[in-house]
Amino acid sequence: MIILNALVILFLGTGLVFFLGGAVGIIRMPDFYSRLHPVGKLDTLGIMAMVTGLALYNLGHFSWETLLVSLKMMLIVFFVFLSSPTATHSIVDAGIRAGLNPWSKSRKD
Amino acid sequence: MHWQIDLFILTLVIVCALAAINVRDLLGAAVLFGAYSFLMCLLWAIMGAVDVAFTEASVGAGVSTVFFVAAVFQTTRRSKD
Amino acid sequence: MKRIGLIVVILCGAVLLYATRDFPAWGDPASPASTHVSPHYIEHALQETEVPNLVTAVLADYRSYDTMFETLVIFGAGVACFLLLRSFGARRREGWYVRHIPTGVVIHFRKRPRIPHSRFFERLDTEWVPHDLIIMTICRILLPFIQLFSLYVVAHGDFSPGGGFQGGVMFGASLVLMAISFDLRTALSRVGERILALLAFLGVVLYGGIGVLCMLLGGEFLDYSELAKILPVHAEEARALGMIGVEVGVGIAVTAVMAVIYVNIASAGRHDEGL
Amino acid sequence: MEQLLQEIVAKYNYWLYIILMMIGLYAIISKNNLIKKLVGMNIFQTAIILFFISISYKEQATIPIIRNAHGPGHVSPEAIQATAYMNPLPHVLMLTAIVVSVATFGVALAIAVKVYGEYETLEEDEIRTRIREKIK
Amino acid sequence: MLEHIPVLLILAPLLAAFLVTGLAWIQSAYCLPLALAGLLGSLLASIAALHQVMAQGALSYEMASWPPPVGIELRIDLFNSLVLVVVSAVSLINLVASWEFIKREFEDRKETFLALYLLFVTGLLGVTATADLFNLYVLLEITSLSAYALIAMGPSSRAPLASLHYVYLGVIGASFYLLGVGYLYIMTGSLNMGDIASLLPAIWSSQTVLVGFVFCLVGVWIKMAFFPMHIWLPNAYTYASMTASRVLAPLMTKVMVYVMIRLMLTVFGAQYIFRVLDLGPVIVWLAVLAIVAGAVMALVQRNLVKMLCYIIVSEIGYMVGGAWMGNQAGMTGSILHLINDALMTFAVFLAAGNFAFKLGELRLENLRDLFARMPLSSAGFVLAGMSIVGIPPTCGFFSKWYLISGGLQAGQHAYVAALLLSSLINAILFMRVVEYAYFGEVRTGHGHHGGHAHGGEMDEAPVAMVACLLLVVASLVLVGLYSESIVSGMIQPFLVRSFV
Amino acid sequence: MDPVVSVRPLLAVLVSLAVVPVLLSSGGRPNVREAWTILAGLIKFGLIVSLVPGVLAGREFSLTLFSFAPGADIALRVDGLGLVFALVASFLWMVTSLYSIGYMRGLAEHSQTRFYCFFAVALSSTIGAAFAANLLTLYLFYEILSLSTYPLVTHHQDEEARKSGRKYLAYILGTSIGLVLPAMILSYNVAGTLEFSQAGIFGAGISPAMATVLLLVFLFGFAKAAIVPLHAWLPAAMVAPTPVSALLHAVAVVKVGAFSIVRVMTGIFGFDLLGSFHLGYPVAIIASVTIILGSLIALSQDELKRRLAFSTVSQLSYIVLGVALLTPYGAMGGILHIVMHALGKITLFFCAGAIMVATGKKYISEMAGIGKRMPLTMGAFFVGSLSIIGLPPCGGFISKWYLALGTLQKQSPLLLGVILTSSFLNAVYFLPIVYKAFFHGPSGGKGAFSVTKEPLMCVVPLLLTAAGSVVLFFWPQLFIDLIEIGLR
Amino acid sequence: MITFFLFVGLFLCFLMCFSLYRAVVGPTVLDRLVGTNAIGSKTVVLLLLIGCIYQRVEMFVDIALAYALLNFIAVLAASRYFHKRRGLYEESPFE
Repeated sequence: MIILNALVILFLGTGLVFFLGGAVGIIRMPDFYSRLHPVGKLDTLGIMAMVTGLALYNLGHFSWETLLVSLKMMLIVFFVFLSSPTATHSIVDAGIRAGLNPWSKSRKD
Repeated sequence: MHWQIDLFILTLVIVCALAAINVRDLLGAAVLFGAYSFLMCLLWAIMGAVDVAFTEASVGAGVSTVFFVAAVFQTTRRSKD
Repeated sequence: MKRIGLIVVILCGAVLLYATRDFPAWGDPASPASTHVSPHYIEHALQETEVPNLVTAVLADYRSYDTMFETLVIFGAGVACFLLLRSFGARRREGWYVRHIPTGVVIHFRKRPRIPHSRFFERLDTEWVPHDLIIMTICRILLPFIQLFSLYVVAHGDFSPGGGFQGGVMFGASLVLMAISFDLRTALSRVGERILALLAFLGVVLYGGIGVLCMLLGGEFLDYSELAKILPVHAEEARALGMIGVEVGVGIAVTAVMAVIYVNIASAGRHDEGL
Repeated sequence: MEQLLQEIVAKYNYWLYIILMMIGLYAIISKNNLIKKLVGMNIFQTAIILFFISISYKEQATIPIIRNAHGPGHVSPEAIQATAYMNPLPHVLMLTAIVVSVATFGVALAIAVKVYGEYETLEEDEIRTRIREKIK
Repeated sequence: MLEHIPVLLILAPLLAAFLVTGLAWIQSAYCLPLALAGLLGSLLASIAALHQVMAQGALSYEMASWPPPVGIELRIDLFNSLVLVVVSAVSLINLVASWEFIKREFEDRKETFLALYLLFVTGLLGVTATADLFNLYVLLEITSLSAYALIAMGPSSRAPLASLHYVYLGVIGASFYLLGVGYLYIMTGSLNMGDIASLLPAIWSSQTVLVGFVFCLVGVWIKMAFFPMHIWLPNAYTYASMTASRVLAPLMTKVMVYVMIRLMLTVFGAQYIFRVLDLGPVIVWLAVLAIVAGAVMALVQRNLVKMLCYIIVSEIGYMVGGAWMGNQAGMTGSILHLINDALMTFAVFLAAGNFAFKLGELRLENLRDLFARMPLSSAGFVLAGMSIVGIPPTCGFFSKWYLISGGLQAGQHAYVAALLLSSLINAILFMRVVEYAYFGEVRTGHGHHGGHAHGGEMDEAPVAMVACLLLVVASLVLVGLYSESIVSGMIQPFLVRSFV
Repeated sequence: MDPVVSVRPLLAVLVSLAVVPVLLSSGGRPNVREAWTILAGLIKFGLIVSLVPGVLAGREFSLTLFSFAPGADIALRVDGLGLVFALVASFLWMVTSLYSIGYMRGLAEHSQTRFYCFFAVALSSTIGAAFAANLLTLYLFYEILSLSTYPLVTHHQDEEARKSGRKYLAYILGTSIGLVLPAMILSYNVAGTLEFSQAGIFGAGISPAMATVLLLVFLFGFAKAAIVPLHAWLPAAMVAPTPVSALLHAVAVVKVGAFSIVRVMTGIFGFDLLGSFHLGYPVAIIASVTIILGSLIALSQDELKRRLAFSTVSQLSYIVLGVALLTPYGAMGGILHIVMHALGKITLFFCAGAIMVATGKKYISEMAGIGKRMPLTMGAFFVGSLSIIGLPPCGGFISKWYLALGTLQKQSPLLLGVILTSSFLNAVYFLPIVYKAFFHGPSGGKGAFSVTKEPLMCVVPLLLTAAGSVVLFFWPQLFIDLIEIGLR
Repeated sequence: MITFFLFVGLFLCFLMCFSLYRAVVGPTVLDRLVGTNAIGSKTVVLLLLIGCIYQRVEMFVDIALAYALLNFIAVLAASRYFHKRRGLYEESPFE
């Protein structure tokens, strides 16, 4: 049980770190394209880690029902893995179509 | 029990609401309106109203914002206030 | 206007704050709201309806009459959007745009072109309509999942959060997603306007029909326990079944109406390629 | 002061809903843009929903779905305590209210699209000048 | 089937609305008969309900057979059975009268329009019949939603904007009402009107109840266009399609007045309102303001329909003032005027619709020589106008009698003065129209024998329109002459418990 | 008084209303239309005459049509006073119909069908007002009369007519809605009934101040009686065709106003109450002021119809004055004056109309010498003048005699003086017209009259009424009996 | 463990502030979109966390799943807007 809890805490911690990175990135990055990096990648990863952690925690009182719930959680991860990059892709596409130029060091905003 | 999260989210909701009505771009308002609805959904969930949260989730993420964007698409993004 | 607004708002706020002083504290289990009628729902709903989700039980049984009109509101919104925006007249157009899908080249014709009906060409209304393989593929993968899940939400509404409305909105959202990822015309060619209207009609008629059926069987309007007379179950289960039937009706209607509203707003009623 | 503070803490949900509602109301009344007003309208409605949901909340209670209703070890109907579950009634009411607000929102957007088709703008003052011009 | 009458009268138009949408795609020729059948069914059911109520007291219908505080109850007593009959009759007659309009204005979408119209009527009937505060809200929203769309479909280019303004205020109104219901719920835990009424006396002193009441009231006021909140009404009804404004103008505001009186008498009780709160004088002054302002604004209008709309605003003031007079005569007058005003407004809008059918826009200048062209419609218009002015034996006089009587009994002389002033202004308004319509310059000078040979050939509106108008006008006189039986047979027995 | 339920009063009211659709449908055929009008007039008069023996025998015909509130039904009741008024009005309607044919055809007026229809409606409501059993019914018919005469006043449809119509309605409707209606409701709230009764309805439940206010409000509220500050509509309404002025502004409209005041004073307040609160005298003073002022203004008018109008203003207040004396003779004189003045004044109006038709002249100054061309008309004019002045052998003498007796009974020399002064003024403004008409030649060459023939349809009625005026001097007994029954 | 979840939740809420900052401040609509997207992804996790706090996670997982499925529709719609409507004027909030 303790091991499981420790694992859960580890996962959640990892997820939080990812999210923190994402949050910092979204604040600090200079332009929209670069901000998409933390959102697109780190948040997805964060979701994966945290949901996995919670799924593990849920398995603590093992039964078919909890297993089902944990499976659903993993399904969430799966869908987020599908949808989040798509969303990111479409935003980037939109940025390009809209005529937003990427940031470069030479040009100061 | 978890009034901390509740209060936190409420504050965010208010900020979001203020931003949504003050932003000078209707598409931005639409997007912020989406964020507002996410936060609202969280709020319902925290207060134990799961069905309401579910409704808000499906409506806010699924259709409401999209209607908004579609309407903005058919009209204009410009807003003087 | 700004000043009037501010005055009104401050006045209203002051009145509301004034009234709040008499409220029972937040979350007080002994408040009148928690002790007068609601205990009946909490303590008897499972017994009387065999539905563990109290919200569904109250929504679809104790206050089913409300819910019928809630569906009607949605239905009315669909009808209203159709009535308001739908325009059957053809738009004046400047030339025809056709895209050759494999190359992505858009061809502009002055007069109406004669193009063989094939899946390599696609009619466009504006100069450029995104044709994004990634998005289309992902959506093609996700759509069945969303639809399946929404059916699950409708059906499982008795036991977990969800129900007809939520499921219906999700299904409707899946249609919207289809319209966004391809384009509106494609989506409409799959699920046409007529079908949507028929679905909306079917949904509300299912709800109303169950109610009337109960009435014909000798009970009050929407008294599902009367369904036990024609179903091989006892009265409580009949209530649960009635609720599911009703929820399905709500789901169908909501699905159709959400799609109708989106389609009409996104194309301003012209039903072209839309957003 | 102490008492006031306690009162504020005990009912902060109610206070904050008022703020939210006032934001919405202000937007409806004062904003110049027709769609902005709609946003305000939605905020206004959610504020009321928040109020109702706050009513339904109970300390030490869980979500209004009966635990272990079926299957092995299921709870006996007599054992269900009213205090153990949140009040489901406001949730039901608010489900309806949300539906109503979505429907109204949809219709209002449709009307706004029509208005735009008529005047090519969504700003009230501009529309007013257009109308005046048209009359002249 | 007799015990199902309360629900049948709501279901009839509802099912008709469903079937109309279904049929619209298959065989649109059946839509109108179906809609008419639905409305007729509802009319018959409401007459049956009225009959039953008069014979055996209030009907109660427990929806889904759950007893009232748990489930939803429909309750039909003397008061709302009367309103139900009026609502269903007006909507039926209007549909008959306006079909030509619908055909003209909504060629390819008339079935949809019909469905929305039926939904609107369903909502109104439901609002009137229900005994559950929240259910009332839901039905109110159905009504409003369909009203928004009906208004926005108007032929005028300003219709959508007017409708959108109505949306904003309507939503504020409905939300305020809902908020008030929430405040009552938080204090009592119930939504059933009767149940709340029995729980309230214990907490009369609570500020929350007071504020809840005020918010319910303000919400209803916004919906009924009580004076400072009336800004949506004139534009909305003027630019709406005539079919819509013909049914909206007489019914929407009146049903909201019904809701107000229902809240006052059934939910909160006259005791609370007039003894505990004593808000009466303040609100009567507001009503005075409404009456005067409505009348004065009507005076400056050059558009016939807009003028009528401001008259409605002023009439709302009559009813609110009468209801808040705090005595039986005032309340009787208010209720009687509710019925009468619905009929009067309906008649006058029917006539205006007939004019609009032939003339298009109804600016006062366009009305020249109308009498020669449309003698029957004009005659109907004049009679309806007489009723609004309050000339006996039309019904307007008799409700004014009670209102003034109530005002005098309560010592509200300002109200009486305002009422008389507005009657005079109404007289001026209608006389102005009559002058335009009947007594324009004689174009051909002297030398003509015979009656109405001037100003062109007779060009009357379609038969159905004129027949409906004449029917309603006849009912104005009949209701006026039989108002004693309405008052002593229905209104006073209903009020007898409230004003001891 | 034994009450008898009878539909005859209702029929008498409805006859002229029932003829309206017939008139409408015969719009294109003037002969048919006018035949119907006269037929209806005959039937109406016959019905009313048929009520006379019953009333003289002490019966009271009554009929309740609709009940509204206890004591305020819509009901008809025939008593002496009402019958007197109804007799006069219905008789004169017939005569006027005859006259209208001559007048309207003579001037080729437009919209004649409308004219006849509203005329019939107006007569219905006049009879209704005469037979009203209570104040509510009276008010009902009073209002219908106001509205139905509006189209008659505005008949010419030119700017002046519309203006006059506006003025007419503003005065009449304004006062009836603004003053009578609240006063009536207040009375009902105080007394609980509006049924006319000789003892009054208030009993002890009213304070002197309130009674005073109510009486004044009623007095001015029935603006058709043209009490002085509210008389301006009457001269303005003279733009109407002459038959309208004749019947409505000498008989129906103004007399309904005066009659309503009589009813209120006799039936609502009752002489006892008025006497005990000393309310008769102020009313008499107000009436006196109107009498004198009306006569004085009449003196200065050059247009014949306007002079007649102001004369009417003045004469109407005789009725009020008579009743306000609160003495049997005074009341008798006042009510008798309804009859006498009606016959006299209608003769005068007919004459004015006949002159208008024959010569197109409207102004007195143009009428010098006209008596030689139109001897019959001007002879009738002379008789009418005598009646108004109150000289024998004309009916006016009888009523003024009673009035004078009333003032003596009241021991009020001032009021007697008022009556005498006014009679003198009447003489001053009428007799010169007659004198000039017969004894002056047309002034200058341009005043030559183009038409010499007096239209038959105009002359016959005016001779009839003039003769009636003379007849009433010799046989006034029927009316005196009826009024005595009515006042008992 | 519940307390831990509570704090994790609070921390997530705290992180949400950053995303909200981006959503509120912009400067372009696309930035707002990014911020909203980030809020959405955190919401999914928070929903599950709340479920765990209530110890009824099986009731919340459906909501989270629905969220995960629907979250990107709005984003797709908004970016689709830019595909078809050119122009992207920058504006600063709160003026």
